[in-house]
Amino acid sequence: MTAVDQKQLQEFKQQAEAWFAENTPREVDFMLPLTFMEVGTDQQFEFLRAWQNKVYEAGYLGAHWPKEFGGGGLDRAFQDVATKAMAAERTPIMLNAIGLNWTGPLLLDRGSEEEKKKYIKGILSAEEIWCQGFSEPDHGSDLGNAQTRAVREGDEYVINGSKIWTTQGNYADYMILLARTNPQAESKYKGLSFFLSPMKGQGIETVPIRKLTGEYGFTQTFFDNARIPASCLMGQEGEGWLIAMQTLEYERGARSGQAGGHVMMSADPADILELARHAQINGKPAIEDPAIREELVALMTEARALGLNSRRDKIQPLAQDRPMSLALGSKLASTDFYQRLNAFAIAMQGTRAAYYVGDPQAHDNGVWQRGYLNSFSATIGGGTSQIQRNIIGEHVLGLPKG
Amino acid sequence: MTAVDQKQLQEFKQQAEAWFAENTPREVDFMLPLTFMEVGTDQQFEFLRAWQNKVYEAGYLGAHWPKEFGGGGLDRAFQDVATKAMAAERTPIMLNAIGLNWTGPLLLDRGSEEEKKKYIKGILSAEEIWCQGFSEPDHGSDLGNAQTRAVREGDEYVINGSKIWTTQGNYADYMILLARTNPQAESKYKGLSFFLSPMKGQGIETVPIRKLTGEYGFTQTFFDNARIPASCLMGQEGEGWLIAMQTLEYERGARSGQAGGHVMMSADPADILELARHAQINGKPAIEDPAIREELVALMTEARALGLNSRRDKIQPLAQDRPMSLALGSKLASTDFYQRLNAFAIAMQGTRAAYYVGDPQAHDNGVWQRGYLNSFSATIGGGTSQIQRNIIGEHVLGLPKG
Amino acid sequence: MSALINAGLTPSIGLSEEQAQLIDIAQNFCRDKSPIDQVRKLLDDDTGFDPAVWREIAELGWLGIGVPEEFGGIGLGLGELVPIVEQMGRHLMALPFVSTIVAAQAILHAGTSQQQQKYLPALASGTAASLALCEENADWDLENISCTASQTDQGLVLSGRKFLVTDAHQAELFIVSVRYDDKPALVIVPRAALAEGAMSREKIIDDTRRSYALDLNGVCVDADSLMEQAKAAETLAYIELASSLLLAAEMVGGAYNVIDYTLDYLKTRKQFGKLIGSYQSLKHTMVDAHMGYERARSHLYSAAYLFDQQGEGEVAVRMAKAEANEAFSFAADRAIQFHGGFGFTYDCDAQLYRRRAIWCSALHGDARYHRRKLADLML
Amino acid sequence: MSALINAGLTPSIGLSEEQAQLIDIAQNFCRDKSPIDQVRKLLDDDTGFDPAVWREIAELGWLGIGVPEEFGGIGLGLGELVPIVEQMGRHLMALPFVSTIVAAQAILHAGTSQQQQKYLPALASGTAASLALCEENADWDLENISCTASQTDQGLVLSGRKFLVTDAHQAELFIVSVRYDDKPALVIVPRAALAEGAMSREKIIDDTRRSYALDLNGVCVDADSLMEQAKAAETLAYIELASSLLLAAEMVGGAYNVIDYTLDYLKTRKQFGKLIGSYQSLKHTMVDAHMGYERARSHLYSAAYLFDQQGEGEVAVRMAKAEANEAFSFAADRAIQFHGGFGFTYDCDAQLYRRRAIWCSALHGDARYHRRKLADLML
Repeated sequence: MTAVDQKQLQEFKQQAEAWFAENTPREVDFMLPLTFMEVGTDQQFEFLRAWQNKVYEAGYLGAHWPKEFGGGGLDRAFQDVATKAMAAERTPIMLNAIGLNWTGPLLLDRGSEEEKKKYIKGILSAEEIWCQGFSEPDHGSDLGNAQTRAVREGDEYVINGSKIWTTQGNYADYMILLARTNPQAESKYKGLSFFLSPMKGQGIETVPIRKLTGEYGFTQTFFDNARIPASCLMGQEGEGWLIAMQTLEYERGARSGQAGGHVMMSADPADILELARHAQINGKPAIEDPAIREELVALMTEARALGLNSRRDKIQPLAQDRPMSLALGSKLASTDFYQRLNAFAIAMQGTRAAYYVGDPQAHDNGVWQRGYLNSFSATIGGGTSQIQRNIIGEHVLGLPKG
Repeated sequence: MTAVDQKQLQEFKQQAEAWFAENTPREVDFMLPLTFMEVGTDQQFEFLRAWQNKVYEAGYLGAHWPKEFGGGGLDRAFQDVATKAMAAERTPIMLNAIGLNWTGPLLLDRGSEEEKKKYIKGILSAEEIWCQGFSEPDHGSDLGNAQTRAVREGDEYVINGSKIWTTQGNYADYMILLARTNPQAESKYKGLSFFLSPMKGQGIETVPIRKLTGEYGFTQTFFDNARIPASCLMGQEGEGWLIAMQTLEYERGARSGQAGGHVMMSADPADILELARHAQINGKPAIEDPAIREELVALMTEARALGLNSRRDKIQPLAQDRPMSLALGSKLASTDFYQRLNAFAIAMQGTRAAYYVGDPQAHDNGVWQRGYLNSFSATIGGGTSQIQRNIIGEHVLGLPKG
Repeated sequence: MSALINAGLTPSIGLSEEQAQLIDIAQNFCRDKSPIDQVRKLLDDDTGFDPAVWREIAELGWLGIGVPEEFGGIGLGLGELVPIVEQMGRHLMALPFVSTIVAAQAILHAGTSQQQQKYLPALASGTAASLALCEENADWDLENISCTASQTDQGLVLSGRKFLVTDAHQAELFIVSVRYDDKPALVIVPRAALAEGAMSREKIIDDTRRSYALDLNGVCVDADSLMEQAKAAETLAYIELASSLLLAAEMVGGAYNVIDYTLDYLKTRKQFGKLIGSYQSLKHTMVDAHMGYERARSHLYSAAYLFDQQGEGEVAVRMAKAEANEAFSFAADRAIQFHGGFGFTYDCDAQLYRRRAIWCSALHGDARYHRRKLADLML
Repeated sequence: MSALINAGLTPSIGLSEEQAQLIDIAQNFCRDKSPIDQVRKLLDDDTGFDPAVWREIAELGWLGIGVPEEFGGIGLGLGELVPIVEQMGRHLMALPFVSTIVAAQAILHAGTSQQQQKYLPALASGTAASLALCEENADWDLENISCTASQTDQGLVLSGRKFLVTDAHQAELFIVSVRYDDKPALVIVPRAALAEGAMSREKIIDDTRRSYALDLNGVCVDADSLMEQAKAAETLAYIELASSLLLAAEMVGGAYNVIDYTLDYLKTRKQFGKLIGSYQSLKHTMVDAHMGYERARSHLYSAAYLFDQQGEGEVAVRMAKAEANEAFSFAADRAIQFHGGFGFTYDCDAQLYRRRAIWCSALHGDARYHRRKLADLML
């Protein structure tokens, strides 16, 4: 790719900003999911599918992905300015999160020509929704121990077992699936294989999981002699662990967010300041309380550090002492921060902290209460905060395994 | 023992209060140790030895211990009111802490008639100072792994090895010593024996340890073919671990403090309030700062809980859900609290936080800075706070061992 | 060595024989009547509690413990109720118990003798009541009132809206705070005086509870429904402390059980081949939660013991509420986390406790609020 | 999924080529010149540093980095010095470096052109200086001054006492804050103007440092020693920010090394048959300390980058100082604890860092102080 034409980029930026300013839906009369893990109703799903499609058609999603598969074929810088424009407008999220952030990058890196042709465009247009099948009910944090079986029979694999925490499982067309093809392999890791598995078919059933918020968004997926074409196998048998780990890597570092758009609305310090201005404590706006002011500043300082950390990670002389530190630390830091931010927001509401989504007395329609409860999906999912600390302790600080 | 004569007790209480009001030394022109672990100079040692002796002679120490061995032969209630009177006057500490709180109770429980006759009076009068030899340099928290050897040769044991954290080791006349008599025992615990070992003799050397405060108070004790009479063995060979554990138990629960007096001066909320009144932050007394007021109250609330916990532990219906919880938790709770209390006190001093003991600008002559540094002796010694949490997690909450 | 920290403070705690007995009785009663599947069944119930259990409680005489004998009660102090509410909290019970108790105490404090004779015997024997105190201002200061009452020819006419009126659907009468002659006042409003549709159920964070907004506009009650206005401010202060004490009891109970519930999981769930309770990151945090619980419980029983004492009682209650808020919140927050993926489901009980902790902290003051009050009392 | 937290904030950070080079150079220099046995040897030394090292630093030109070329310096911003001070902090160096740098900047800000010509070339090339700002009031507000200066026939006569004047024994000149005409003013006091015995060494918590109380009574300097009074308040504000930035750099460096030092211990020390670093209670706490360090370091380099920018610079510096205070204090506190019995000895280096963290927090504001200022700037 040639050097970026700055003038062209500038024009693209202005177009994108104008487009999002004009097209971002306002005044939606139901609660929009703040993250891709909170799509609980058909109404929410259809709305977000249409929105992603619209953004894609306008050229602001997948702008950096290859043209021949449905992308825009532009430099990464173009997608980044579009992504920023979305964030600045606080648009609804991109629905097809697993497809955009996991499956897509994986296919572009190691998929066959055929696979790319088959899947990339549907991911971008949200015509084909993807979900993820790594975790299992009895081995939440221990992916390597996955027990779902895939047995080769002729041109098919027969799948048996169960996956949990399948985001949008009930809507998904495909799943990236980690399954055990060889229970006798020399290590538990080498017995695993990776599939691009269809979700609509006999023997595949999804059961919605009710979240602690009272809402839905995840399913448990049951495979009961489900048959999928052998061509769904990605790479070779036994490479499943490797590919899964590569997939998880797309969450972080320089490669993250390459498809563009945001899949989580995050609390902006501006939101909590706004709450602090209108929430009353002891008859006065919370923001006038000296102790609350101090905590607000501490949270804003921490929020800024999250952004600074990821920028510093790209400045090599400032990131060399402990390689991988900032990248591996970002999940722990941001998920933990978000949990505390929501908890603090609740604590600013006086007696109105007692309300929940749907009550007219709830501040911001209960978004903080629900956000706090939902925040556990991030401190638990994708490796709990406790496991994150093990990883950082061992891989960044070099401490011995327990 | 018969029921306590309340009138007699009341009289004793008044006498004690009057005596301590009159006899408590004021205006000492050197810094008095706040705990028995901070006796760093001969001047401090001699002063405290004389003070303990004076309290004992007046009948306010060991009042509950048997008369035939030098105690007062009174009901425990008498000693308790005397102890309280001392605390209320904030008298200097009792010097012979190991003797009063570990050796003495142990001898009374399982010592021979001869041992009691020989040692108890000297413990109370401070004529014979005791130290403790459990920890070793390479096995700080792992007492069961003690490697100091004791080999029986005729009427003597020959001791070789080294003990660390010997409080007042350079002053002590005797040590309660945990040593290995049988390295081939079926378990490491069964190879240990317990000795009442003289400290003054050939082959025993103490080297002062400089504490992080810059002061002294502990020694490392080296045994180099030291010979002690075989009669120094307490109980039987192989009972060392059992006796040591029994000894450690005297620290807590209903049996604690039976000899009387305090061996640590503890920060009283009154002290930190006084500091908050005269320390300035941003040109105003710290106590006028709303955030500091909140933290002060939180600390006072926590301080009160420490006292309430130990009282509640004696009210059976309020202490039955998780037996041993309050007793086993008290060391962790109080040492951790004391550390935070001192750290907070430092944080109230503005630029004067930068001073240390001996500077005229240091608040309270640097007692908070020194107290903070010294507080680690309690969060590390006698089982670190981390080990305390293991103990409580496993023995109180029933969680599995790691 | 045992440090003599605060030997000089002589903090007070004690337990009456009645309380000691009540602990056992209440423990058995609440465990039997409120197993978790019953709690979950009631989540979708309109009233949120079992009327049969309420009748049994009335028959046990618990509602009359704090009511003088002349009004059909037993005449003990409010502290005696702490063991009961603590056990109710352990088992996530949601009954109009506390609201009825506190309403009775309010009438005892500021009711006319006619009002006392009319209402107290009923409240002591099973008639439920509630308090309508909170307003849109979200203020914990109960004297910050904008609802009003004024005398007219028809009687006392009320206006404004009240919020977070718990168990309003069951209450036969309401203690309502208003401004009257531009000063705080308390009015007894019988259920019958409410217009149709005056009560609307609220969406609250605690799914076990029922709470209502109350529209006072158009409510007209007898002129003698006003409680003694000279005692209104003092009674509002009393209501705050009594409610705080009993909320602290509920939270301390909740903290115990959510810790217990989590310990069970940590002792049976394996990850990476080991029981997860053997990992220090979970074990030590559970110890911290447990220590916080023990601290809060000590303050709770100190507050129960000192409740009736001027000054000392207020200090003790505020400390108990502050500590209970924090202990329960921390324990329940970690309970969700430590249940891992299951903790994120509605099926895991951790969320029920966590939601309740938010509810209990939101009512009558969070830790910061009480510490501020304590600072003024103590510093 | 990567959350786009604060995508809108666009926090700024960057590194100049000079800074990047300085990181490597300073890293090697400080490691070579300040091994721990050298640090410990200097603990008992009167001056607390090696004059040969000071001369080398002068020769490297570091003292002139922030001084304009016309005065013999290089004329870069103060942020360029951050990598140097960070590395000095890692290796517990104690030199009159920061005091000399900040004194020069003060003269650059408010000195008359005569003063600038007289002093800046010297300060850029190895003459040490210090600032005498703190008073008995312990206040971080540098405008709270009770020392005075007044013009007399003999010249400018000073009165009062100053405290925490670092490296006074080495300083050839002092920037002294006083009240003059009842307004804040800055005076340049040459060492020679001090009376005998005017300096007395203080007992401070940081054993690596030297600090002095300064008796100004009887000090009389030339009338033209007064700096431009119109710029005094603004210069005091500048001094606070410049000092805070460099203290933050020192603390971030200290935090890194105390963590590193502790990690070494945790990787080699065994208890109960296992390396203690494998226990989660230590491992996870070290991770928290490390994450705090990373946060503080990001803020530090953001502050270095934004330092000269009006408004933004102040926000960034105050955030950096607040975060560095907390990160360093926490890391060093836990370092003592995790070294167990050895941590309680003077021989363990953890205490050297812990004492320094207290020192650095005590100067120019703790976290709360800076957050208060930030609240006023941001909310």
